[in-house]
Amino acid sequence: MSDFWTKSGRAVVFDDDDMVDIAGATLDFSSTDDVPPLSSDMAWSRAGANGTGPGSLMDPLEDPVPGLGTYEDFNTIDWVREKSKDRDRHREVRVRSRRSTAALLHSISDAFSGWLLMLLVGLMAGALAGGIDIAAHWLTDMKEGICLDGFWFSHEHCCWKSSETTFKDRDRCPQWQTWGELITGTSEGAFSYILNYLIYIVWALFFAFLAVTLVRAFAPYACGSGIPEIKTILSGFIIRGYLGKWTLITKTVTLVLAVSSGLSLGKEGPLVHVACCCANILCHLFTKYRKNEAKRREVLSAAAAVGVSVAFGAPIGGVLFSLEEVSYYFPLKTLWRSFFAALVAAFTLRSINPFGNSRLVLFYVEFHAPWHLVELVPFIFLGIFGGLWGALFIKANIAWCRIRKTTRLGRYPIVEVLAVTAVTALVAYPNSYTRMSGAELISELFNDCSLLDSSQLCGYLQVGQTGIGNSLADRPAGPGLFTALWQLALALLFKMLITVVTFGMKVPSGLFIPSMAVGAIAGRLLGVGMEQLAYYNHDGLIFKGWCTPEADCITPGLYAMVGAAACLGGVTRMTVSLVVIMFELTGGLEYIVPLMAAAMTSKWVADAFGREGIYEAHIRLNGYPFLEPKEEFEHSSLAVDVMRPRRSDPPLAVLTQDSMTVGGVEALVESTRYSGFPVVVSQESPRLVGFVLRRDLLISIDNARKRQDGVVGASLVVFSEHPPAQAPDGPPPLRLRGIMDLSPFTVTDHTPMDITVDIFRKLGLRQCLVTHNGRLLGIITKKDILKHMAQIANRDPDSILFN
Amino acid sequence: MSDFWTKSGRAVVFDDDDMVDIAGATLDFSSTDDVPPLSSDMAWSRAGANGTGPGSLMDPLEDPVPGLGTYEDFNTIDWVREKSKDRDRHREVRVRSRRSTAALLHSISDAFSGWLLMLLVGLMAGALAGGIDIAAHWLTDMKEGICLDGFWFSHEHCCWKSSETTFKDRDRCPQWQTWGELITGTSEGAFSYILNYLIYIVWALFFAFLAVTLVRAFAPYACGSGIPEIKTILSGFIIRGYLGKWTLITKTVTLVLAVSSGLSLGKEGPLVHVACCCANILCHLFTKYRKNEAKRREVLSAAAAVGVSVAFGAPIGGVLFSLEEVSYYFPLKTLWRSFFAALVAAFTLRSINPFGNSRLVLFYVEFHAPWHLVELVPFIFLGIFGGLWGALFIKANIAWCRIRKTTRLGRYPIVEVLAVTAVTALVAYPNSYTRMSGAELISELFNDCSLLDSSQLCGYLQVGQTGIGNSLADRPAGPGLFTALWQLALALLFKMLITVVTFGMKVPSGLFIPSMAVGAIAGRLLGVGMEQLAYYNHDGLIFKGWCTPEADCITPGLYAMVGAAACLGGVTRMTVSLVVIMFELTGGLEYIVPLMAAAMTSKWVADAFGREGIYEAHIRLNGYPFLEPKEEFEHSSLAVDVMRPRRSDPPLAVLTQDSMTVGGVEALVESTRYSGFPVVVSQESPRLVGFVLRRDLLISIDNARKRQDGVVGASLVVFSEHPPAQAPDGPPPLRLRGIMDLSPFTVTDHTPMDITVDIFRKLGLRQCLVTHNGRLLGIITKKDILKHMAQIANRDPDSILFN
Amino acid sequence: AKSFDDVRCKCICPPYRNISGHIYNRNFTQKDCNCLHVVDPMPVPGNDVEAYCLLCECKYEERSTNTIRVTIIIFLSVVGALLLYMLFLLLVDPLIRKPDPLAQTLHNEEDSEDIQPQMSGDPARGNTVLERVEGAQQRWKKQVQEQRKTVFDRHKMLS
Amino acid sequence: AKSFDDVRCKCICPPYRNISGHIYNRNFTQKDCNCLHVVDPMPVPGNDVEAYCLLCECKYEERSTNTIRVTIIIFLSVVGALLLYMLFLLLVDPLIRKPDPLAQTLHNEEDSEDIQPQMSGDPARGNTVLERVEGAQQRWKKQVQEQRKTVFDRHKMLS
Repeated sequence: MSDFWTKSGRAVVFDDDDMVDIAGATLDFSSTDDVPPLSSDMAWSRAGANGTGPGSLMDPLEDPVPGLGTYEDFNTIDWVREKSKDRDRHREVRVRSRRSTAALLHSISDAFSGWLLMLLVGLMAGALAGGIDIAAHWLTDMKEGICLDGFWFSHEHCCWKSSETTFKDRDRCPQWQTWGELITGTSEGAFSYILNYLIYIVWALFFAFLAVTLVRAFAPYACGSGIPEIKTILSGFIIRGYLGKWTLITKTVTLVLAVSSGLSLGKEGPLVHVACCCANILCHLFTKYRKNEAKRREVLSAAAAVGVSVAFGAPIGGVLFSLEEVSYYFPLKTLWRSFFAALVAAFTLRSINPFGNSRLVLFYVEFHAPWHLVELVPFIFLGIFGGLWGALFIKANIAWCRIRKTTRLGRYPIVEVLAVTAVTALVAYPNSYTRMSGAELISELFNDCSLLDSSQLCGYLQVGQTGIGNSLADRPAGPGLFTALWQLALALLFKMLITVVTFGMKVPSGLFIPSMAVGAIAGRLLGVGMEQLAYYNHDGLIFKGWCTPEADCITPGLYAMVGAAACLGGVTRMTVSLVVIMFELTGGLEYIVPLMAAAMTSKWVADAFGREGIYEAHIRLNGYPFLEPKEEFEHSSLAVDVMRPRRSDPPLAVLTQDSMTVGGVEALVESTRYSGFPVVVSQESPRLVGFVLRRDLLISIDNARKRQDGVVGASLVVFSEHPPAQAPDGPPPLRLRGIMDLSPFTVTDHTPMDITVDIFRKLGLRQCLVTHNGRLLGIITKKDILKHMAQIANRDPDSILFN
Repeated sequence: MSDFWTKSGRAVVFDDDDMVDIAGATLDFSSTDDVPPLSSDMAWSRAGANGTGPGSLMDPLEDPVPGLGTYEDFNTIDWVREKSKDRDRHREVRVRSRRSTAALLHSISDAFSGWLLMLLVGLMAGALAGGIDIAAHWLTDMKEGICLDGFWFSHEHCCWKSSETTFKDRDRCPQWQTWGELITGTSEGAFSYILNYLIYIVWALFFAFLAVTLVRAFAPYACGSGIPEIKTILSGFIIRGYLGKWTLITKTVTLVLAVSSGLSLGKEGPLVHVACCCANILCHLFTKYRKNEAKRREVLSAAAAVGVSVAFGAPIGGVLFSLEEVSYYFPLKTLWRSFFAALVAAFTLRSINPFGNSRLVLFYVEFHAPWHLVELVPFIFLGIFGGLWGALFIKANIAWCRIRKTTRLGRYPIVEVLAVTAVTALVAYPNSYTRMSGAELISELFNDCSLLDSSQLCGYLQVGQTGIGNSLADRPAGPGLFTALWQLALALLFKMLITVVTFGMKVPSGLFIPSMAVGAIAGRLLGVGMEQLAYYNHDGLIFKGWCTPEADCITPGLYAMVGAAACLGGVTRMTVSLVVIMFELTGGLEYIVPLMAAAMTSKWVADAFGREGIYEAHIRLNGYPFLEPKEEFEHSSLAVDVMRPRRSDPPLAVLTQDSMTVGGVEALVESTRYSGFPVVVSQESPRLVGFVLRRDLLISIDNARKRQDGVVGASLVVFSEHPPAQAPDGPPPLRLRGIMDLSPFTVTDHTPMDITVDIFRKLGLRQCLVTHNGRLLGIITKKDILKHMAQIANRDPDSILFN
Repeated sequence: AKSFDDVRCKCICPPYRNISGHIYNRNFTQKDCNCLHVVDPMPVPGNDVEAYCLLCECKYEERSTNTIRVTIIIFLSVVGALLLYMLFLLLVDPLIRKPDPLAQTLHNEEDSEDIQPQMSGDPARGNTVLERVEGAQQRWKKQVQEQRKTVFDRHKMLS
Repeated sequence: AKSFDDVRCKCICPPYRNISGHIYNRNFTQKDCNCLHVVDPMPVPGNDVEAYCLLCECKYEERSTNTIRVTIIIFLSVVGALLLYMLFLLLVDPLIRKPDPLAQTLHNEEDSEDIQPQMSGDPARGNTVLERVEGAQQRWKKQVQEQRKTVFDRHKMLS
């Protein structure tokens, strides 16, 4: 069962909440120690969970021992046990609240602590997202030049007040000086260009180096996108420190650096990680959430929604993303709270107003151009492109990550980051569409060409018209547009290639923006193509009737948007949440059908090549113990085929309820590496009594040996309610019924595995015992199931690394 | 366990899919008969479900018997069994698809049948909703007059092309004649008024009479809102005929009649029922869904989303409503499909364009007026009002329904409907705000008073201004507005009272519109009040700074909207879905915060008076077996406290695996009314082997007696794998292992009930066996749990009527 | 494709100075649906036209009279058919079926639930189309009666 | 409350007839932010003003320079602090801690995982604030090393 990580079975538990504060010597240091303090909460909760009921909350004989009911690092929690603990706690609070006013107040504050926590998470995540936006903007522009009005202004903010911008060069103003201009004094000439080019590369390398060094020095867990790990954590896995404050600080800072270095990565995925870190840290303020892993995961689910909410300015989309993609256990209460937190975060971000235009996202657009039913054909083509690209990207990226993981390449993470950055900067600078940041590129591509725009992408020929208002007819492409198209095609190629090697490097890196950029470029290219086709074939078969010369019949920006959705869908396999996010980005219900057509096609096409999205693929690559809730288990095996021990194995290691000595138990525990042991009536009659966790057993015996008089190796260990009659001169028995789980889950040997898998998923079990006609046969753990599933899929079952 | 409904244990199964068609003699009549046909699907699915695996799909000895695996009316399905059946079916289709091309095509069509079904549901429900909208509009206006251009035009459509409308009386045109006008020739004068009044009442009574008679004659199940029953059905209950085609036809027709009669009811709830009927009927076209109760419920979940989508023109809101309010089991696949179906339905409805303005709902609004943070105070007041009203309404309505249920009033449903209609019509006609339909009233109240409006509610005094555009400053109220306010206040009072007695009458009746109307009136009153306060106190403390004389600082329409959300929230306790529905109705993210503040306050206030919404209250009133998924079970009882037999009861009726005769089994079955029996090793060693359903047992024995030679009363009934050695001259044993569930769910006696309830809810169990140290102790059914919960809440446990 | 009755361009012009509000309703195409085209006898002098037109709101709307007519006719025929069938069941049916023993049992099956299946099962097994329809109708009638008893008489459900 | 730097009214006027496009950026209040006020040397004659202004788009925008400045300064100081601390840990810390036997074990705890707890548990139990901080820092360093080994060396996670 647990053959990899139980090695450190008795090691120190490094909690991720070392609340170190010099001024706060009163702070609760002890909770981070190896022996957690004895809290009265835990006392009764253990007792309650074992079914003695609130009437006898404290059994004097079963003095609860600290450390019971906690988990080791890289282990999976038992949802049932945690939820039951929380219900016991809640019950106790309620019972106490009838006794005194203080307890009543406590119970009220307890009830509202969830909402307060959500409020705090929303505020903190929103503020951090705003800060990241501002800093990343500034630092990105830093690569090109500096503002003379104040070094803290980004290019856009530098020229914000300038009245010297012109219609054609609307982002140029005298306050903003490129490095070349500053040094040579002129913005023209090859020398200035080369100087700018060099300084751009140097800054990019410097930022990337800083990012990877800081990650390596302070929080290695801060690298990557974080979504695969968060999915696994939400499904019950424990990775201590993954959501700690060092991770938060490092990820926030290095995210800004990584984005600014011009690498082909986005900040959206890491923002989810950042929001989850905030939630986890804030959880420590509330006992209810600090002490309970299940409750904490509810908060983390909501935090994931918050992350997407601030990343895209889409609160509803964020909640659906959390529901569809990230969360494992998502009760309805969490839905409502997530929504609240997502809104609070969005409003915090709006009040910070990082872009100075009261938009939450750079690439927010407001379209109202209509679309025609015939256009669904190109949209579906975009869907196919997105699906193909998604599938290919996943395969290529996983292959590359596997190389990184297994070959020597993985030994030089810093060199790798620097090399990729150097290539990116070198190639990206000459092409203006790769030089600008991903979000800016998307914003440019989404933009509809109104009369007010002067970008290269809007370089249409004026066909002698005095159009009033924004209703522009389609126009023939001009030379500016042709240049732009060439550049876009090159940018597409470059982005497609470089993203494969970028995602998975040891810096914080999100995938949303690069995927969307690829799709947006492809979509824009197709859109302009369609537009020109329509312009030159007004009377062609398909355009007749809806493309009159005066009417604006094709909107290239819409194609870019659909393409972005398709590629994002192909990579992540999001569906509803994707459509809703895009809907919130555009604010128009009328584009739901094109978006849905593209997202659906993309998902189907991509699924034909491999059913898993990029996050599931990374989860599998890393061998996390994640039981995919979306896929059905379809094989017809039975519980008896999956359970341990197998036919050739030695019999199951069990404890008997009243016939083993302390020495015997210790010998059994030492000689095996299982993380828990079933307790049966006797070896002859293996009828199940309960289940004891290895950790609890060890702690209890250690504790008893230290504290309880007379417990020696020959003492009986008694799990039954009444100890058996014994010789009066023998050592007193060690009663351990208190640590035994009296309600272990059982299935019969004939239970089909599809049902068993369903039980594991729905109830969040860690292990389940298998019986036949009431006799204990074996045990199935989550890892066994994952191994079995890997075997069915012809994968290496040993790729599942964790419990 | 089952003491009420198993009386008809051997009665005919009336399927709700009697596909009677005179022309279609080829249609599948047999499937509606009491002895369903032997389908090969069922054959292997039974075998597979019992764990013999696909290797031995057909055990020749265990010839599957028709009728096995079906359910009786008013019983609860076993989700685990149904889902397992479907997975077996799917596996079989997949295995077969490798063998031939035809089977491959079949497997592909099988995979896409879900999407096709969704498309059909969307189209049908959208079309029906459009028809209902048009017909209800026409029939409502019929009470007042008739169109001379064509009797099929409603008032609005009659005047649609008229160029003789004036700015003040924009809905009057010569083509439309009130009855009084038509008869007396003039629209003025008391006589014409009284004539109109009388004819209005007569029509109202006629429509109401027609509605209640048709319901009584053709489909009594068509009455009410249907949402409580659909919730129960989705949780696994079976009510045959509730979603049949007669119900569909009757509900559609009588819904139009009921709405048109002017009663204080809406069409939104019944539309959900209508959509579910469509889905259920369309399910019969696909084997995958016809044969499997669990799969069918997935489709019904999506159909509920479709219903709300067409009722409010809010696809996302509909999906969230289905997720939050209605559904029990909602896998992610369903989320995506629901969304698709909801969109298809919305687009179908839009293409029908029932209102002629490309809006899906009458009361769609497009606001862009800003709101100020201070306004949250009145919004929260509206939330409190909504919560109070919701709680009061639920209490009053339930009390009234209880009276109807228990006293003599219930014997005169037709008279009751007529009486309420008469009172409604009599009181409603004089007041123009009660005379108009609920949706129109809401539309009028939501409407912002721009310069273009001339309704009474916009009767402000002109304060010499030449405003350009729509930015209207606040203005003092004029006499028209004062009249309107008085009328609104009276209308509020009337609506609040009459809705209590209307909801629950024996006509189709929804609650959304009346609740929203109450809230909208209250909100509008408060909004106008605030507006006037602001007008007369521009420099007052709170208005200073944001209410300059020129600026438009208070929007009464927004208050109406917030009030509507608050009241709807108070009554139904919807949260996220409510906010999203309102958001889609207005299309502006900026009002999410006011709406959420109101909805949250309303829910909290209402929850303080009673935790259940109107639908849960009705479910409880009717004693349906519904295990609320939202509420936590908080009592600390154990499984042993809930299970049957109780201490004083006779021991559990069990079968033994190989020692009972056919006669003994029959005697046991006849003498008890339990719907299933556990099978144990022997009476002395009650270790659990499996579980047999009463229905399956009866059918099998009957069948064996008919077909199998030599099965007599003295034959052994054998559930074990190998029959025991027997005297060679004895009758051959009856082997029934095939009908036994080899993987019954078990919990130990010490399992806390909160965990047990969780298992029941999450896995959708019907019963669960209780063991102690491997020995069978008792059984817990869903009904036992509900009774236990009723007992804890100090309610009568016998109020739970069904299994 | 749109008939004359199915499109309109409606302009609402609010009161302006001393001109009262007015509603203009014309049959223009979407392209021409603007204030300058629709407001034909322009009530203001030339230099005020723009200001006046800024206040007006013009909307192009479509509807389908055919859909409306067909819907209403379908609705009326369904209601009519249901009414006729109801009358048939109430008045004519009992007269025809008097001698049928089945009808008898149908009316007091409260105490004969267990015998019912065997009895009502048989007519449904008929061979001709007519017999099958007959059987289905009988089953349906029984089902509705059952429902009526549950909902209207016993108040077990839906109350 | 808004400083001079924090509001702008920006009008973008596209090319019109023979006038090229122009961007106007003024410091007006929201109320005055319209074409007539902002476009000051009106490039067209009086009767063309309305048509020209219809094409222009004026937006009132706000920002907070203070937020920007504070954010950038915080960001820079955090990066600076982290860099300094990293240098400290890299260069200075090993020099100070040379004699400490604990540092030794920390560097090769690969083979002494089971002894570790007892050893590192003690300094954390110190009484003075300094000792406690010391202990916490030691624990944190060990934790980071563990993470580094998992992520960077063994590639067990996050790859």
